[in-house]
Amino acid sequence: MSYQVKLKDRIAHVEILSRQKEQLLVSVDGKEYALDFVKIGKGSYSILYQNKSFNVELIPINGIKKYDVNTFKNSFEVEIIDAESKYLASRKQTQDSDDEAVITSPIPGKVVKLFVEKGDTVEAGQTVLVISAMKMESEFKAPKAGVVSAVNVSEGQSVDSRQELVIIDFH
Amino acid sequence: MSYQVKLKDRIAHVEILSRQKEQLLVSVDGKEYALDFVKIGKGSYSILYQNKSFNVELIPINGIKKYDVNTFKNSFEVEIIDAESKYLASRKQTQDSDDEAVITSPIPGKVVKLFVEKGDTVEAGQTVLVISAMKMESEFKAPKAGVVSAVNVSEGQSVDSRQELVIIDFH
Amino acid sequence: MIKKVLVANRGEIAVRIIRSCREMGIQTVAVYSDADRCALHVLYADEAFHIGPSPSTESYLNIDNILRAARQSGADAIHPGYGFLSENADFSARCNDAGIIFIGPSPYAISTMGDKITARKTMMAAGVPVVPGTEGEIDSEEEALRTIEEIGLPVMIKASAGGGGKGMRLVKNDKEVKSALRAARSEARSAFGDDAVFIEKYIESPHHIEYQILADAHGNVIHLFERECSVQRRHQKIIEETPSPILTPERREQMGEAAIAAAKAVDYRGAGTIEFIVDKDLNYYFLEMNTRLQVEHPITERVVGVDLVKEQIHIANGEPLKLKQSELKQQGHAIECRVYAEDPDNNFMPAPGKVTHIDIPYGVGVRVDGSIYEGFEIPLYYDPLIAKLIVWGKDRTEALERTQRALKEFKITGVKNNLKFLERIIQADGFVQGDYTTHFIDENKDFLMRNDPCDQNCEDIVIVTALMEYLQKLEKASPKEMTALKNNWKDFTRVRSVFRL
Amino acid sequence: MIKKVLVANRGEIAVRIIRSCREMGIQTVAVYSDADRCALHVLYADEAFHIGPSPSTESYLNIDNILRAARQSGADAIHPGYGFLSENADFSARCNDAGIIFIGPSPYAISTMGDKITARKTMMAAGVPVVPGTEGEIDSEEEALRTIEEIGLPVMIKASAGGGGKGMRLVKNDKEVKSALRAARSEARSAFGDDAVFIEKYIESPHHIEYQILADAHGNVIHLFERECSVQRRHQKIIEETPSPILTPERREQMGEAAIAAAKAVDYRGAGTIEFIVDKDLNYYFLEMNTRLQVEHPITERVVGVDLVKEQIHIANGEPLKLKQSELKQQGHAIECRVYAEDPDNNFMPAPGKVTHIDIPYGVGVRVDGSIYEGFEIPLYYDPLIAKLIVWGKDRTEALERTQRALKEFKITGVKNNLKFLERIIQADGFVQGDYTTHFIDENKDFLMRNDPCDQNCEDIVIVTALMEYLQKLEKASPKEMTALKNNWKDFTRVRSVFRL
Repeated sequence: MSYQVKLKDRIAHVEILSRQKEQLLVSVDGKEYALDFVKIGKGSYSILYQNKSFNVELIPINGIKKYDVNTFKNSFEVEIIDAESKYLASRKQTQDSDDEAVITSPIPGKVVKLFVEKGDTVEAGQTVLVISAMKMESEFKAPKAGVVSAVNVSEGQSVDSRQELVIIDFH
Repeated sequence: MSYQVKLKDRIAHVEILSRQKEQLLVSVDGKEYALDFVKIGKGSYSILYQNKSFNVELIPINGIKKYDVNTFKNSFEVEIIDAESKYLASRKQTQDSDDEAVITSPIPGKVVKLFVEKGDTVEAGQTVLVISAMKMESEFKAPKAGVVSAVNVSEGQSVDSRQELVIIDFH
Repeated sequence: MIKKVLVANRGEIAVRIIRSCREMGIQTVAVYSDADRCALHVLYADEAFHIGPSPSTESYLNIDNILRAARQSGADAIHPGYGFLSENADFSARCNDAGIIFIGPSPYAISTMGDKITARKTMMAAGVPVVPGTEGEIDSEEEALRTIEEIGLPVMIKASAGGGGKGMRLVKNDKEVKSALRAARSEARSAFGDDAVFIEKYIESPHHIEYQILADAHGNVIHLFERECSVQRRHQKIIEETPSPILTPERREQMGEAAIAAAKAVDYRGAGTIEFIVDKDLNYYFLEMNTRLQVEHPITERVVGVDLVKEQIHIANGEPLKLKQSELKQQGHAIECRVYAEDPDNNFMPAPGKVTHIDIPYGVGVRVDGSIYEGFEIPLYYDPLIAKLIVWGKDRTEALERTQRALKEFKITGVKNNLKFLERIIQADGFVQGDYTTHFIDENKDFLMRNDPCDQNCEDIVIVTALMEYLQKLEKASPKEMTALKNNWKDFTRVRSVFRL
Repeated sequence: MIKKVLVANRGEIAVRIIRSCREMGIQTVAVYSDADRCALHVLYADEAFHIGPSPSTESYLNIDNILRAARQSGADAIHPGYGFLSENADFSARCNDAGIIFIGPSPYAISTMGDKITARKTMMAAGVPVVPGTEGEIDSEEEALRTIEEIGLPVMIKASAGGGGKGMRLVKNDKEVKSALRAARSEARSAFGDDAVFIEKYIESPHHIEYQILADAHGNVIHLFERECSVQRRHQKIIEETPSPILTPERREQMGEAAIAAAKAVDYRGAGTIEFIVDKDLNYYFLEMNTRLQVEHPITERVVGVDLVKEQIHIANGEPLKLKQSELKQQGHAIECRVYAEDPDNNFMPAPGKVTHIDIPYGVGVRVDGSIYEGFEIPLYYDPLIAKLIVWGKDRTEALERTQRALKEFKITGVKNNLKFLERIIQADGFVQGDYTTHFIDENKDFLMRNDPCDQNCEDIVIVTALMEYLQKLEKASPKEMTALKNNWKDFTRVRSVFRL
């Protein structure tokens, strides 16, 4: 069976050819890899490839399909492309634009200012809310003109990273 | 509801009087404790009692009733006494002696020598098997005379701590 | 003799102070806000007292609550750490009034050094070089113009009560003087409620070099050499080292004497730091004095072989200094890297959150001071400094090589951090050559923001590993979780784009 | 110049060697047995090669497999660490034959020092004091009796090829001589296939003090002072410190010169250790030479300010020593505690198993070298040494206080370990006073086996916490697990007693 995995702009086709205990034979975009592949802890792997030692650590992002991945030298975001992702991607391609924008914060913080209510019309670039964390304030702006269809937070509220804060509808 | 907890030779009677978030009110053998009680990780707790800071770590032993417990200064084995334990204890008291001895190793290791088979008669003090770990060999002996009723391991086999190795029947 | 110390702080410095107290057999009391019930300093201290809600104004800056905790616990001394109340003259005075030893200088020393104009005047009187400029605050625009004519452009207009770059204006040509002066005053008024400003010569390629001093209650003052702190981003230090790669032995000694003179001028007692600005010709000028322990104090501890927190406590006990200036030496080279919970790839946005995994570097020459543990939720209310890596080498080359090694071993997952950014600083030419000013970060932005290359093998292995983890999780997912996954999918049928800053 | 090093070892020393290689920009190759696929040295090295099944005779002692891995990886040098093949003259020779640099001394130096009688003769010829006794091996019982008459009782009869206490007999009175001689020979024959024995004066209250030396290929030999290693249990060192609390400056220098003479006598090259036995009057006698890095080398690194692994590599590269004897100094005091996976409460039985949690001590003056991580399964095939705590203080008092602090912070759960036992050693009167011999552990057994008291509050809190954990687990237990619990109960209806050693 073949899988698709996305790393940065690359979508790799991966096939698992065989697995016997630690010995894993896979092909990535046609290139074969014989790996000595061992899980050594939660989300933590040791891989020997041609006797080179690689340590890979994965932290799941919202579910099981996306991971922050750390190696000795690099950090990546990797996504497994399954039927759902493909469907979404295909829908996205057939449309001219997105239906809506979901404003999220990449970090946890506290909403110190909220400038919109549900139903408000916003301009592109208009500041929608301000989040404060560790004594630094960050403004969040509307990417395009639209109408606020949902406001899920209030001033003074603590929010998680990637939590949906405000949704702006473009239609 | 009242519980019984065993620590060394002491059996303490514990009653949980109330719990509101971190604030835990309990009585141990009649002495009341108002504790600020927080779980900070797997089996790891921070407790403030009269502003004294206690850190307690628990490692379960074979199930959920027995724990190795570490504090800043001490280590204990603690056991929760429930109906099952009480029943066993009462049965034990009404009998003159145990029915059988189960020989276990307190540490993981490798069986380097096995001197008995099922059905063998053994004398008190007779060496039953030898376990080796980290280049040190330990002899395991029969506590009383009896008949070997089960041998669950063979020479060269690796064994876990507390695994039942040999059972000797005294009747 | 101090028997019980309340540490009026949090984070790595609170833990660090408790460590030295414990080594001295002194009992320790932690204080904590709502957000810090599970913080390491609370777990690590002998006792812990709650002092208020999460915002620091209501807890770590709340003098009444802290003094109440001190009384309740029976602490006979308070260590303020750095930040928070450490340079608050009122707090020092309130401790004295309450009969509790404040482990730090007198209110007089704090307030004299806390006001930039007063400090400047005091230093000039003591013969410590200051940046050429006005002696006191500016009374008129004419005076400003006269001063500028004297010292020459460019100049910096600074708020007397200032800090953090507020109320500061750089003037490069004559025409800008008046408008810059007005802007600085108005900004100073709204930021600090005080529009006093003064003018200083602007040093073009400055080094930030500071001196550690110790002063006892018997008039003995010594310096423990310098720390080079020029690697800064927005006035926040990132990497410090000692010895400074640019100082000569003669200049080192001169500046040390100036630092001692500065401390003596305010009858200083305790540990303090004299910050100098140094130009490319090694002219040095007093910048300010930090009347407390510095974040970067461990590199001095390492090369001089001293425990500064213990020295602070001995001094607070009234004991005379045992260290003699003539016996002190810098042994080898030490570097400190500050690990921040921030995202260098996203404009250094702070990144609170839950730490899921930590790999701490060990082994020869490595010290780590930190305040996080696996499962700890870094609160969003406080400073993003979560750990300090202090590395020693027999010389600067070995210290650099070892710092690289240690940074590569250091892994913190769950929260974004600047470990890779630190690694790139250590690799940057200017840093390796020891030839850098406070403009270093800006001047090397391109190099510092670059990611290490990952060849195809490395990428492919990452891809395979993520897939294997996914497949294993898919297999283990319970029916309930599968439903959740499906519902998730339904949510997605309306196309959304998720915007981040 | 060495570019790639294969580390023919495992555990903390393999990781420690890789660290220094990495700092020098040298590529590293790990080797591993079946049991060690997930060991830290494999994860940490650039490359890793499998060299055989778990028993060390089939892997870490398998010269052919190790040389094959060296060839395959293109390593130009092999570092043997300590133990395993590090003092195997044949291995050193085989490396030379294969054109691979052996980071250690020549086969000649290893074999000369490896045989006790040859070493003894060589030392006597070089003027290094040896314990009074026979010059070579004993040929007859008459010779034995004559020797004993010369040096006086008590004496020790030792196997020439001996080690680990085998083939050793203490003789306290005349009547025992003959039978002891026969027993020692027969034991030596069956243990080492060689019944050669010799006789030495028995030192009643000995100190075990060793000297670190470095020798380059150009005839330069220096010593890096002593390590006091008298805290031993069954000939296994537990705690070491430097400087030794009993040496005078004069004796320190004399012994250093003797150590250099010993190394020169075998044309030594690399890092080595001369072990001396020292009596209560500070008479010192050569005991043996360890022709490799020692477990306790980090305390020397700390007080002298040197990285011994790097020095080994420089020497192997043919570079002359940069360190000069006259410039070396002991700065402050360092103590090493060896953390073993063993159960002090159960006759020090070794305790392999899975590490569930580790709290490592950090902060000022603390270094940790280790090989375990959370989730790691300590294999049952190898030495129980899992970590070393190395603590520095400006003097012995501070080093002791800091060691106590660090040991209290140090927690390893999941496997039994000797951390509490180490803490009690540090607290024992004899140790605190620096007045201890190799009999220290035996003489202080009662104190060392004592547990810290736990008052009623402490006990009660432990009880409550265990109960709360139990109740939480009970609540979360799935129906399947509940069935298992019940079945377990059924098993128990037949009364059993579980015997442990």
